[in-house]
Order: sequence, then C-alpha cells, then structure tokens
Amino acid sequence: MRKILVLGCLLVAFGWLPVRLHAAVPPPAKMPQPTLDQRLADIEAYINNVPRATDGRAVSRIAGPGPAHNGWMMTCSALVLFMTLPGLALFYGGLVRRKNVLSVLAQCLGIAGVVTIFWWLCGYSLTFSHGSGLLGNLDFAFFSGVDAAPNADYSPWISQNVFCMYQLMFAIITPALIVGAIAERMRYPAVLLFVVLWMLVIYFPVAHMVWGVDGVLNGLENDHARIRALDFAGGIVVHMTSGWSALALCLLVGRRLGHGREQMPPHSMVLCMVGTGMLWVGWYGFNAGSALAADTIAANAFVATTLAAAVGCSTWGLMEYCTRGRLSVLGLCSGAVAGLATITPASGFVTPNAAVLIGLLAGVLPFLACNLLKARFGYDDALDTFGVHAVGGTLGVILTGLLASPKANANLAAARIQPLIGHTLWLHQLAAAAIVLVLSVVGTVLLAHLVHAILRGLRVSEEVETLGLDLAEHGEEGYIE
Amino acid sequence: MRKILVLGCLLVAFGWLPVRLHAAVPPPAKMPQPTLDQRLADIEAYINNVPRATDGRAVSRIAGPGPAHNGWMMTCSALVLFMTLPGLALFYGGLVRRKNVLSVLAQCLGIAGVVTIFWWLCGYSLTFSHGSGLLGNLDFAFFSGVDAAPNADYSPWISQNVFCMYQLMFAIITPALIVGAIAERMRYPAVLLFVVLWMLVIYFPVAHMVWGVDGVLNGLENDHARIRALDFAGGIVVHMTSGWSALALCLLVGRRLGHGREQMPPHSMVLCMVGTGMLWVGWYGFNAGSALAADTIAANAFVATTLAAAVGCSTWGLMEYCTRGRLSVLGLCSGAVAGLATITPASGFVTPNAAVLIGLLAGVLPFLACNLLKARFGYDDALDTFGVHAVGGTLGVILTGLLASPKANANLAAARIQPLIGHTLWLHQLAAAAIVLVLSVVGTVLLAHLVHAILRGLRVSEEVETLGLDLAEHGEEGYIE
Amino acid sequence: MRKILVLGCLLVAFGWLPVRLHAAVPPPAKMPQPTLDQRLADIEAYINNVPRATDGRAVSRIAGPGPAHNGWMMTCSALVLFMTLPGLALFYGGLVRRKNVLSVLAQCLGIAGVVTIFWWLCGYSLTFSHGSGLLGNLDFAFFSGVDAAPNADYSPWISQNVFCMYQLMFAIITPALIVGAIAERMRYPAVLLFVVLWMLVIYFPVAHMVWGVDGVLNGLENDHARIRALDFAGGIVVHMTSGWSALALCLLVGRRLGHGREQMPPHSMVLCMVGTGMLWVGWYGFNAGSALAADTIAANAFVATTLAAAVGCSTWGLMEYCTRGRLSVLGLCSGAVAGLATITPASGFVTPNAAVLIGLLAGVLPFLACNLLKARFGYDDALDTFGVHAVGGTLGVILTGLLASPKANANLAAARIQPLIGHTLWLHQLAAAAIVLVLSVVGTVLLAHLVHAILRGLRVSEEVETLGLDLAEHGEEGYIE
Amino acid sequence: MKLIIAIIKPFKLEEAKEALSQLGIQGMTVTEVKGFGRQKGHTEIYRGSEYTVDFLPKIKLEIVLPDDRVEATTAAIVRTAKTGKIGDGKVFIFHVEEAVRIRTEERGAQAV
Amino acid sequence: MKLIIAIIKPFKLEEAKEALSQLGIQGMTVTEVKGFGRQKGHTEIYRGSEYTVDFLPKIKLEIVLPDDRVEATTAAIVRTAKTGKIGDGKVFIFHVEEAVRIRTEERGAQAV
Amino acid sequence: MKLIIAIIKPFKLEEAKEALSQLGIQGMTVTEVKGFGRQKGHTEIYRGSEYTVDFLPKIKLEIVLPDDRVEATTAAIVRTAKTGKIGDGKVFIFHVEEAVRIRTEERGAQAV
Ligand SMILES: Nc1ncnc2c1ncn2[C@@H]1O[C@H](COP(=O)(O)OP(=O)(O)O)[C@@H](O)[C@H]1O
Ligand SMILES: Nc1ncnc2c1ncn2[C@@H]1O[C@H](COP(=O)(O)OP(=O)(O)O)[C@@H](O)[C@H]1O
Ligand SMILES: Nc1ncnc2c1ncn2[C@@H]1O[C@H](COP(=O)(O)OP(=O)(O)O)[C@@H](O)[C@H]1O
Repeated sequence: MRKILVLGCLLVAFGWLPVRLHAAVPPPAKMPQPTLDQRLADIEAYINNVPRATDGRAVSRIAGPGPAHNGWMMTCSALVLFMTLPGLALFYGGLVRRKNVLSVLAQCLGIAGVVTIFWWLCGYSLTFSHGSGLLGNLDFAFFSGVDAAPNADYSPWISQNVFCMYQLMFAIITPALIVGAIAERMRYPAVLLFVVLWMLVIYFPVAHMVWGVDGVLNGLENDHARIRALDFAGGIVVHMTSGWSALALCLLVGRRLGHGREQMPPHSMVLCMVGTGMLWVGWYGFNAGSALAADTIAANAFVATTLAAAVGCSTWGLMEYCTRGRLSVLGLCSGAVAGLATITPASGFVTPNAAVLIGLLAGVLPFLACNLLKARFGYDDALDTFGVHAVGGTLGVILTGLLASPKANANLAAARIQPLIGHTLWLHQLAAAAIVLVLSVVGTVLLAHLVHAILRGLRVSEEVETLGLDLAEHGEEGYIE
Repeated sequence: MRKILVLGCLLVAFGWLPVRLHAAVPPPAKMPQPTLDQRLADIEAYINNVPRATDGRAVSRIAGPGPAHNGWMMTCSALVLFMTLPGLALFYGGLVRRKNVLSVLAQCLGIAGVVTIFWWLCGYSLTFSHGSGLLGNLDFAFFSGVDAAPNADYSPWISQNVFCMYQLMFAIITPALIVGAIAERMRYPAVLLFVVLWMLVIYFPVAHMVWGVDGVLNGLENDHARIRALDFAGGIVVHMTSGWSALALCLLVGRRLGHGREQMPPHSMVLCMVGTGMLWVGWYGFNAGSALAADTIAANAFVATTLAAAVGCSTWGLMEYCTRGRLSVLGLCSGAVAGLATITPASGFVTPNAAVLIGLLAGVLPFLACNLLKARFGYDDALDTFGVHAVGGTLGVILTGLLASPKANANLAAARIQPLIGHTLWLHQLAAAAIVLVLSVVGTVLLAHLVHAILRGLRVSEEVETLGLDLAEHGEEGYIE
Repeated sequence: MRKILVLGCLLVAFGWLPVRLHAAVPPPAKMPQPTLDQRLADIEAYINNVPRATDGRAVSRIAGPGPAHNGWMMTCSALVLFMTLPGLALFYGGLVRRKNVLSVLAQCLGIAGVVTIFWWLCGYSLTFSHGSGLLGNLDFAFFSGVDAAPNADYSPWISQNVFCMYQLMFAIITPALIVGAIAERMRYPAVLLFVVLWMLVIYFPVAHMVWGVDGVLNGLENDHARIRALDFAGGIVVHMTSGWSALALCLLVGRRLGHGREQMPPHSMVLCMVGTGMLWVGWYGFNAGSALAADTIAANAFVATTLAAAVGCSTWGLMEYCTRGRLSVLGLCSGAVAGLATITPASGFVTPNAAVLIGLLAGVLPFLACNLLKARFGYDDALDTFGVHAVGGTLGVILTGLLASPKANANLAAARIQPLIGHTLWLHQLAAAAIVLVLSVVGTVLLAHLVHAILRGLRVSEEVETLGLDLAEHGEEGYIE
Repeated sequence: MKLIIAIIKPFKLEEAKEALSQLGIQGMTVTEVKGFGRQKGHTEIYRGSEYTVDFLPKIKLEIVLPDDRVEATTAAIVRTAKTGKIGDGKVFIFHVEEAVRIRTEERGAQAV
Repeated sequence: MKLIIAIIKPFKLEEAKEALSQLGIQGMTVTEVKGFGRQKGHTEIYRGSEYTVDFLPKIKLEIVLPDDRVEATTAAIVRTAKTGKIGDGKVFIFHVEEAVRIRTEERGAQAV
Repeated sequence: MKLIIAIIKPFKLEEAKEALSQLGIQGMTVTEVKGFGRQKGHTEIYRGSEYTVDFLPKIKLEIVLPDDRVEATTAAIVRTAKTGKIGDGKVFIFHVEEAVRIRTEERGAQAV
C-alpha cells in the first residue's frame, strides 16, 4: 500500500513537468477599433452582465474581466470553500461521537486536497471544455489556457480562472457530503481513493452533462440538449449525486457496530450548529454566486435562498414541536440545511413566494425521510446525507420543474426553454434526475467494489471502530482534558 | 398550545396563496433615448454612487442595479447574517452555563426563522414602504414588487431585493441581542412569541421612523422629520431598542435561581471569543454596508468601525488591568463589542479621530455599567445586553450628535441637516433616544404581560432551570463525553 | 508597572487631541474639463485597473475610488482580520494545553488592539508615506489626510483609507504569528510591550523597505531600489519577519517547563482545524487582495493560493503517511498553512503550475523543519511558527526569484524588473531575505532584552506556568464543566 | 478513622460544602460521577433515533475523618442534600486503616 | 453490606448495566477513570513529538449491596465485562459499615 | 490486600507513576477529582461578578496491592508527590476483602 503511494507521490511530483504548453491561440481576425458608441455599449454590457457590444465586431477596450463581477465571484469562491472548511467539517464533526471527530475533519481536508489536484490535472477540463455531450476533453488539463480572460461560454465578465476556482469549490464539497453517510467506520485511504474515482466516473461527467455548454442535459444553454433540464446551483450535480451515492455506499459499507442498540448521540451539537451557520452563510456564495455575476439573477437567488432556509428551519422545528412537544437544535439545523439543499436547483429560477413553498416542503419531506424512512429500512446513513441531500435535492429538482418562472429569471424566456416552462419542464427534470440517480447508484456500487478489491476492504476493523478512528487511523485525539 | 401551533402552521402554509399580484406599475411617461453624454454620465453616477443622470430625463441603458454596489451589499448581507449565525450565538452561548448552551443557539436559530417569515409577510413593507411617519403600509407585503430593480428611495444602485435582504439581517440580529438578558430561564415558546410581537410593535415602527424615507425621526433623508436624528447603522434602531427592552424584560422575568449566591461563570470563554471575532468581522457588513454602496462613505465607516473596536477592546482591558491587576479575555471581548455597538450610529458620520474618542468612551462607560451599575441594582442581565448594547448604543447616539461632521460624510452638508451639525444636533439625538427608550421599555412591559397571559408564564419551572434548558426544553445536550 | 500604564492610558487618551490638521493640499493647477473620449477612457481605466486617462490632463469625473475595487478590498480587509480573529487564535489556541488556551486568545485580541492604535498614531505613516528608502515620515500620523480618495502611489482605484485598513490587518497578523513560538510561558504585558516595540523597530521599517513606493528593497515599484526584490503578499514582510523573530524570541524566553519530558499534545485539534479552515479562506483576502484591486492579478493569485494550499496539505499528509503509516489532522492543517505561507510572496507572480511546485516543496521542507530540525536542536518553538512561517516564507521568497513570470503578471514586464526575471532575480531575493533575516533576529534580541529590563522578566513564574496562564494571568478558565 | 462517601445532587454541592466547613471539616475530595438508581433518566431524540439516558449527573464527596465526627457529618450532609425527591443520593461509611499527609508525613488523625 | 468496585472497559458498560438490572440491582454509581495496567496504551505523534499515552479510558462501577448478593453480582459483572483480552479489568470488594439514604434517612440494607 | 487511595497534585502524576512502576506496581486506576482543603483556591472575575473557586484540580490514584507492599508504595508516593507546599495531598489505606481479575477470573493477590 505504502509503496503504491510513494509511486503515486512521485507521479504527482513530476506530473507538473510534462505540462502542455498553452495552446497557441489562433490570431484573431483583424478587427476595427471600437466606436465611441461601442465603447460605451461595452461598459453598459458590463454593468448589465450581457455580452460585449464589440464581440466579433471590434476590438474591445475592456476585453478582460469586469472587476465587480470578478470580485464578487472571488468572494463567492471563498464562501463556498468556507462551507466545507470548516463549515461542513463542523456540521458533520459535531454529529459523530467524540472518538471519531477528527476522522471527519481529516476526510474533509483530504478531499479538499486531492480534489483540487485532480481538478488541476484533468477535472476542470473534463467538466468544462468542449467535448461530447457526456464529457469534456483535455484541452484545459493542467489549467492550460485557463487564465484571467473570460471564457465566453460561461460568463462574459468573469475571468476563466476565477470561474474555474469557483467550480472547484463545488467539486470539493460534493464528495465531502458523502462522508456523512459512512462516517465512523470507513478506512481513510478507502475514502480518498473512492472519492478520486467517484469524481472521475460520476462527478465530472454529470457536471458536464448538466452545466457544460454542450452537455446533453443542459436545458438552459445547450440548444441540442437531449433532455432540457434546469439546475441552477447544483440540485442534480451536487445534492443528488452525493446523496444517492451516499445511500448506496452506506449500504455497502454496512452499519456501525452497535447501530440500533447503542446510543450514538452527537458529541457536540454546538459544533454542529456552528457548522450550520457557516453553511447557511456560505450558501449565498453557492446559490447567488451561481449567477456567475453580481447581477439581478444573483439578487433573486439570494432572496430565494434566505427564504427557503428560514422556512425550512422553522418548518422542521414545528414538525418536531407538533409531534414531540419540543424542538431540538438538531432539528432547526437540519431544517435549515434541508431548505438550502432543496432551493439550490431552483434558487435562480423561482420567485420569493415559490421559495417559501419550497422551504415549507423541505421542512416536511426530508424530516419524514430522516425520521420514518430510515427507521423503517434500518440503513445506517449516519449523519443523514441521504435524508437531507438526496431527498431534498431530488425534491428541489422536481419543484424547479413546476415553479421555474421567467419572472424570476429572464433567461428562461429564451426560445430553447421557454415553451417548456409551466408545461413539461418537470418531466425533463424528472428524466434528468432519474438518469443521474441511476448513474450515481450504479457507479457507486461498482467503484466501491473496485476500491474494496484494491485496498482489501472498505471498513476499519472492529477493534479500530471500538477504539475510535481518531486514535487508530490518525494517532490523535480530538480533545485532551 | 400545540393546537394553536398546528393552526398557525396551516395559516403560514397557505399564507403564500393569497399573495398580492405585483401592483401594476403605471406605464412610464414616454421618455427619449439617452444621449452619449447622458449614457456616460449614468455610468459615472454608478461609479460615484449618485442618482442617474437620466433619471426623469431619458431611458437609462443601465436602469438596473450596479454590479459593484450590488455585489458588495450581498457580501454585507451575508456578513450581517454571520454576526448572528453563528457569531452572536457563540458569543452568548459561550457565556452561559454548559447546561443551557443549546437553548441560546435554539433561540438564535428560531429567531432567524420567524423573523424572516414575518419580514416576508409584512415586516419589510411596514418598515420601508411609504406610509405615515410612524409606520409603512402593506404595499410590499409578501415582497410584492420587491425585485432586483433599485428602489430609488434608498439607493440608486442596489437592487431593492438586496436592500430588503440586507435589512432583514438587521431585523434578525436585533431581537437576538435581547436573548442575552433573559438567558438560562425563559421558556422557548415565550421567547419566540415575544420576539414576533416585539418586532411588530417596536422594531418595525422604530426602524420606519428612523430609517424610513418618510420617518418622523429620519433627519438625514426626510425634509419633514419632526426630530432630525441621525443613526447611521442602528444605534437607535438596533442597540437601543434591544438593549432597553432587554433591561425591562430581564426585570420582569426575574433573576436566575441562585443568582448572586451561586457561581455562574461562562462555560466556554473560547466560544465567546470566537463569537467576538465573528461579530467584529461581520460588523464591517453592518456598518460599512450601511452606506448601501461600496462608496466613500462605506470606506469611512470601515475605518471608524475598526478604530472604535480596537480602542474599545484596549480600553476595557486597561480598565481591568488598572483596577484588578490583570485583564481577562471576557474584558477584551466585551470592550470590542462595546466599541462596535457605540460606533454603530456614528460610523458613517465621524472622522477617524472622533472614532478613537468614541472607542475610548465605549471602553469606559459600558465597563462601569457592567461592573458597578449591575452590582448596585442587582438586576440579572445575564450576559450584559443592557450594559453593553443599551449603554453603548445610547452613548453612541449622543456622541453622534456631538461629533458628526460633513468632513466625514458629504450628505451632512444637505440643507435639511447641515444647520444642526455642531449645534443642536445632539438635542435631536437625545430626543429621539428618549422616545425610543420609552417606547422600548413600555412596549416590552406590555408585551411581556401579554405573552405571560397567552402562554401562562414566561419562565421555566425551577426543576427545568436546575436541570438545564437544553435537556428539558430541547431534549439534547450540548456536549457528550 | 500599573502606574506606568495609568500614565500611558492618559497619554493615549489625550493623544488624539493635538491631532495634526489635515495638511492643506496645494490647490491643483487649473485643469480643463475632460472630453467624451477622456471620460470614457477613465471608466475603461477603472475596469482595467490602470491609471486614469485624465491623470494630469483633465479633471476626472470619477476622481474617487472605483466601487468594484473598493468593495473587494473592504471584503479582503475583513477576510484578513478574520484570519487573526478568530482564525489564528483558534489555530494556535487549539494547539496549546487546555490551561493556556485563553492566554493565546488574549494575546491575539490584545495585539489587534494595540497594533491598531499604533497604526493610527504613526504606523501607517511610517510605513506608507514618502520618506527615506528605509522608513516613511509622519505625514499620515493620526490618519491625517488619509481619506476616501485614492493614493495613486499604491492603487488608482481604491480609497487610501481602505488601503490603510487593509494594510492594518497585515500589521495585526504578523506579530500575532510570533505568539506561536513563545506560547504557554511569556508574560502578557511582556508580549504586548515586545509587540509594540517590534512593530516600531522591525515591522514598519521592513514593510516600508519592501512595499513602500520609495523602499530600498521594492523591486516592483521603485526605480531606485538598491535591491530589486519581489514580495507579493508578504513572504518577507510577514512570514520572514515574524518567523525569524519567533525563533530568536523562543530561544531567549527558553523552553517550557517539562519540555521534552512531559507530554504537551494539543488540547483541541478540533479548534486547530477550524482555525486552519478560517486561515485558508481568509488567505484569499491576503493574497488575492494584495493585487489591491479585483483585477486579473488578483484572479491569478487566487488560483496560485488554492493550488499551493491543497498541494501543501496533501504533500504533508503523504509525508506522514509514508514515514509513519498514518496521517494526522495536524499534519494536514500544517501542510495547508505551510503551502499558504510559502506561496504568499509568489502568489501574484507565478503561473498555476509553478504554484503546484511551490505547494509541493512547502509540504516537504517545513515538514522536515518541524520534524527533524526542531528535534535536532531542541529549541521549543511551541507551535512551530519558525518551522512553518520562517522556513515556508524564506523558501517562498527564493522560489519567487526562480519562478516569477510576466505570463502571470504583466507588471513584471516593466523595464525596472524585466531584465532580472529568469536571471538574477533570485539573488536579489536572497539578498533581501538575508537583510530582513538579520534585522529580525538582531532586532528581536535587542528588544527582548529591553523588555526584560523594563518589566523585570519576560517569563511567568514556575508556579504560574504550572497552574496555567489562563487562571494566573487572566483569572479565567477556558472551559468550565 | 472513617471514610464517608456521599453521592448527592450536583446543585447541592455548595450548600453541603458550607455546612461541612461550619462543622470544621477541613478537607474533602469531590468527583463528578453518573448515578443509576430509582430516579429515572430522560429521553433524548436525535433525528428520529430515541435515546434514554439512564445515568444522571451526581457528585461524589469523599471525606476522611475521626470516628467521633462521623455522626455529625453524616447528619449535616443528609440535612443539606435532602430535597425529599427521588434521587437525593446516599451516604456510605467505611473503615480507614491509615492516613498520611504527604506534605508533612504526619499519620493517623493528624493527617486528615 | 459490601461495596463492589469494578473497573471495566467503557464499551461494556451498557451490557453490564443490563445484567445488573436483571439481577435486581437498583443502584450504582459510575465514574470515568483512566487505567494503568498490563494493557499498553497507544502512541500519538504531534509534528515530530511522540507521546505515549499509558492511561487507557476505563469505567469504574461502585455498587453497595447486601452481603448475600455479592457473589451473584460479581459473577454477572465478570461475565458481561469479559472479552478475554488483556485490560478487561478488576473487581474489588470492601466492607461497608453503614449506609444512609438521604431522601428517607433509612439506614443499612434498606438504604441501598 | 489493601487499597491505597492517594490524592496528589496533577503535575506530579507522571513522576509518581514512574516510581510505582519501578517498585513493580503493575496496575492502578486514576481519576480526575477536585480537592477542598487547607490550600486555598483562586478568585475569578467575570464582568464584575467575583467567583472564588474553592476546589482545586487533584488526581486520585487507587492501587490495590498485597499487604506487604503497602509501606514501600506509600513511601514512594509520598516521596514523589511531595513539594512541601500546602495542598500536596493525602494517602489513605483500606482493607480489601477480595479481588477478581475479570479476564482470567483469578482471585485474591493473584488478581492485582
Ligand atoms: N446500591 C448503590 N450503590 C452505589 N450507588 C448507589 C446505589 N444506589 C444508589 N446509588 C447512587 O445514589 C443515587 C441516587 O439513588 P436513587 O435510587 O436514584 O434515589 P434515592 O437515593 O432517592 O433512592 C444514584 O444515582 C446512584 O448514584
Ligand atoms: N492493582 C490495581 N489497583 C487498581 N486498579 C488496577 C490494578 N491493576 C489493574 N487495575 C485496573 O484494571 C485495569 C485493567 O488491568 P490490566 O492489567 O490492563 O489488565 P487485566 O485486568 O486484564 O490484567 C487497569 O487499566 C486499571 O484501571
Ligand atoms: N479529610 C479529607 N478527606 C478527603 N480528602 C481530603 C481530606 N483532606 C484533604 N483532602 C484532599 O487532599 C487535598 C490536599 O489537602 P490540603 O488540606 O489542601 O493540603 P495538605 O494535604 O497539604 O494539608 C485536598 O485538596 C483534598 O482533595
């Protein structure tokens, strides 16, 4: 095992050497200087976040990124990283038992590390370069050609490398979400190897299909999409992939020792609540940032996100209060996160009132999933990744189909998507959801078996599980008196 | 009780249905296309954060929000939410006893939930729509007409819905501040019901009076204001309302069991300090954001905020060191927060040197209030909401009257306020402060009695108080070994 | 001692009185109104972050700051403060023993307080006003003339007071880094007095030399620099000064009681990891913000920062895994911070692939320093300030010399620096590093003796050290059961 | 010499300590323990999983003292720690063979 | 009356408690302790410094009960707490001179 | 067999443990406790409220061992734990009726 790693280490160490030279950009066809009107229109385009007036017509005097949009997107990128480090780490870390808290933190940090490396190696390229409708090519491998100039495919006014970083933060948090389902029992190397393979086989393709400008499921931007699905900030790409994979993986890994018999309450609801607050705050970067500009769509997404989080939080609390006579901090936190996960795909497409409705349902369905479904079927989704993210995400994807409205987002008035709105859009959403669901579950099952074979086992020994992963796998304790 | 809630739940669930349609906006008078000069002037206006050159003269090509200001205000909104979740929750949570930490977190989360819902239902409208000088009307109920276009009453270059979200974050933290005074003993449902009523009866009206464009106390923007008070970021609206209400409420709720006899030291000064750091950082959103643009006034407010916080922190520490020979982390944290609360109303109106003076006084007066006043009168303001926020806020409001200067804020050169500066402004400040003080105290007394009557008691039983609110009211423990 | 303080207190209290009036600015030479083309070019300059077209030619209609750059820099300032409060406080606080956690937090808060006050008194002026190549003058003392207008020396589009605040946050975190080396044993007043003197004698001069527009080591902006060094975000100014001073100071203060014999594991790796996450997120403000605008250089720095952090994190983990068979959360955190510290001076000057290489080396060399060097020489650098910041910072400074490239930063194509790139730049870097290293070590030795003499001792008594600094020096406990 | 071990409710500690001080008891050792007895624990629910916490927080006092002070001390503890509600706790008495004060190496009744 | 002190592995607590409940044991007091014995601790490394943690977490049970129940109780503890691996712990038995229930002031066997 | 209970200052634990190991003591149980005695606690102030913390952190050692090793062991503890300052702690000795090693079910002196 260690030898493999030393080898891998060397490979990575020298991986940067055979870097592709920046592809020589074809010299632009000679273009005229802009007129005063064109120069003005360019600036207005920047303020309105629409393509440059000079595009293809004249040389732009402001060909680079627009500072307001770029600054906002760097802020959003930092916010989305903040969701994982330390947001999600705390949210999950607080929910496990004291003896396993560091293992969760190590998983989050490790995932941030390896996903970033693979994003640089090939991930960004596979996801966002042109390729087939299913996967990109390797044009952007090693961030070749990914510099501060905008990539017009995705946004006229933000630097492509900022876009690349922003999307990286999504690529980090998505597999980190899976950790919640298999917490307290999976071997650390198995987690990391699984994540790397999962990114290659599931995340990069799905993200390309849904968000790639030529993706087969990209209803918003691809005229040739087979299925015209909408996913504003990652209901399909983030929450469904991770949530459904989490379910499959936790079934394969099996239940924790003593599950259902012993008590495994969260060792620190305080940490869990701190994490929730950070997730909520960071989620503004996630959802409003998905407008890829500080524009009116971002503003709308900000509102929808706030309302769904607050309504989800209150509704889950109310459900608890009505069924049990008291409401818990875990309930309020779960409701807020469920609200946020559910609004994610819809946030840029729905009006505030629709967001309230979505928040309301997010407080009910995931509540039932966590409380009834799990009890009924007895799977050990330790920290409810499935109950919150898969159920919430899937619900949000379908509701987006029902509630998306051009009132909230003028892009929905485009010819390629407008006829579906308020009509059969929900069927497209359902189809996309089903495809990704199947892909996630099947892919996870195969990869888990592969990892099992390579590392001889996914799970720590009983002894290690009893002692705690912190001491056994990391040689550390979370707290010392 | 529970039945009432189920009912309330249904009401909320269907509340979104009878939503007002967006009021049909009167068709704008036919206006000419802008000239080149007007187009340029519009863009310059955006950069300088002044009204559009085309306003009323031509159709603007950039009629929407300006991305820099909008992006900054979304960032500020997230920062202000961060102050409550998890900032204030940690600051207060660390100061209570271990057995009550979750009750504080639950109160902060619960308040975030219900205040958001009421803000959407009617709060934003009552506060910021036109109405009488005392309260707005219901034009914006259910965020009707509150979209990404700017509302020229408040800011020419940020989306109204972003403004609405930004103000929501203030509406969340204000009642959450009150929690500090009645921590460890008030019933959870009583807290939430009190907060809802308090928002309706005290916060929305006061915020309208002080910040509403037609508010009777809005000296900065309302030519017809009866009292020409200044409150940049909420000394009156946030700190005075919450602080004085907190005093009244903690007197009505009574002292904690064992208060004055038993030791009730903070269970985690570490959490408290973490919360302080988050409050300080988030306060930049609060104060600099109150410029409602990324302009020069925001820049000035940023400086004033920093200086007052640092000087307040150092002064409080020095006071401790001089009186007791050593200085505590709680002292440094309290001083920073006192500095921040005191500079709040002044932050956009004073020069850096004045901010240093304000920070100095903020380290002295609240120090004395917490150390002498409380001991003298024996009220149990558990976490010093009164000592820090009411004393600091009131002090800041008066100092604003004495120190505001057009050097720091060009808007003070406006005819409606300029003659008062350096003259009788402090009397206006005093008058506004007195009115709000009386309103807060009287309102709180009435509402507390009302809540007492509805819920049959404000306070948990002795048994619950002894066992701890976490276990009794929420069925959870903050930490499990 | 206390008397001195009361005196000092009075001095500070009245220090604001004899404030210099704003130096009467010489009336600008009468300039023409701008043409349409000039007005347009000004706006384009804002978007491209280059000097105004009207500069010296006409009156600019947008003479103030540009909102996008200003908003971004206020965000970055808040992020950098967040790195110290609470980021670094938690990172360090988690690593000490339970009985000393508050002493670390008190040091961070206290430093934030006094450094801000000295920054206002004279620090900003000594660092960033014109003066000799070694130190600025007192023109900006008491922030005199430091208002919202840009200071063209540093950035055409951000307010000078925002620049001043941004740089303050660097001035706060730098001495706070030193705390890590002398944690758990130095007297609180000695820490603060040392820091104040250290700022005056080491930080302000070094920052002026490297970053001051007329600094002798400022290779990027000063045509007359003796040594043409590059330091994008503080490899020399922040990490080398603090790291080497930390080594000297920890040698002078001596080892902790029981060091090498007793076990002193971190009392809370959870806090440490939370702090790491906050440092990473805040570091975007530190590095990308050092572009002093939301421009393409900021975008590049964002990418380099991310890659180096992730690669450093993974590499350190891998080193641990390969040498010991398991990897720790402390290792992952250390690697991330080492990656961040090492990329700091290079972040705005290198391509992504170079950043990966830098991250790789940052995971190796500081790892060896912390694991072998410290064991070999037996100094008690309690929390590895030297191992991570001095080693990482120095490494980064040299690597900047080898890897800086005009591809990453067009400013490097300027005549004053271009000939050195890829040639002898590394020698300049080495020379600057050596000078600052010597200055830091020698200065620290002298100052430590001075502080020792003034306060009669740097170190707490054995009794206090055994009992813990929290109780003895601050009269508080970090946690109460 | 005897050892008195008393298990009491946590919030009664201060009161008991005061009473013992007034009796002239100069030393005791206190431990946080969890008690299991007739008094029933509470139920906690975490997202659908229900937990019964059987063990309640209690305080254990250990006091070594001369034989003749046992009765008065026991009575003082019982008096101050009693709430009359289930779960008030117990007092147990043991024989101590020897006691040594580490600081002075005194032995026996001198040492306590 | 006797006092049984048992040192067991933490994860055996639930099982032991159940067995004792079935025997009709109505009360016990539980303390988290650290044990030092034949079972060796683990090593932790923090940035190059190696620490051996000799003390392992254990649970201490204290049960006062009438003489005639001592054997059965000891047997139940041994049965449930045994894993057969080193570090399973010990049971020690002491003589108790007196017991008082604070709530009722009952004494002796009644009190336990 | 005897049980030695020693209350010592926390930072003396390592030293005492080493000394006992050298004497051939194979096992002991350690508990974090709070002590109240002649040594006075410290005062803490939180925003104007003053608190006296009477209870000081101490370590309790419990060692069961054959009668003939009691003296040497007590001496070793006293030697290593003594600082000569107030608050050094106490050693108490009790009679143990029986001991069982759970793993092997050995009894008596074998078991300790
Ligand atoms: N037989 C026993 N041995 C040791 N400790 C006991 C015993 N019985 C009770 N205790 C301790 O006394 C506490 C109170 O006992 P409980 O049965 O709940 O109430 P009461 O003392 O009022 O009958 C328990 O929580 C436990 O710590
Ligand atoms: N002589 C002793 N006195 C008190 N406690 C002991 C003694 N010997 C062992 N213990 C306790 O019993 C636990 C288990 O003992 P150990 O020697 O590790 O294994 P085993 O009981 O299987 O021989 C120890 O961790 C310690 O807490
Ligand atoms: N009578 C007693 N019974 C039980 N524990 C005691 C008794 N007297 C002292 N102790 C314990 O011994 C510790 C040290 O005692 P103290 O009176 O402070 O100092 P010294 O042992 O030097 O006289 C106390 O903190 C307490 O834990």
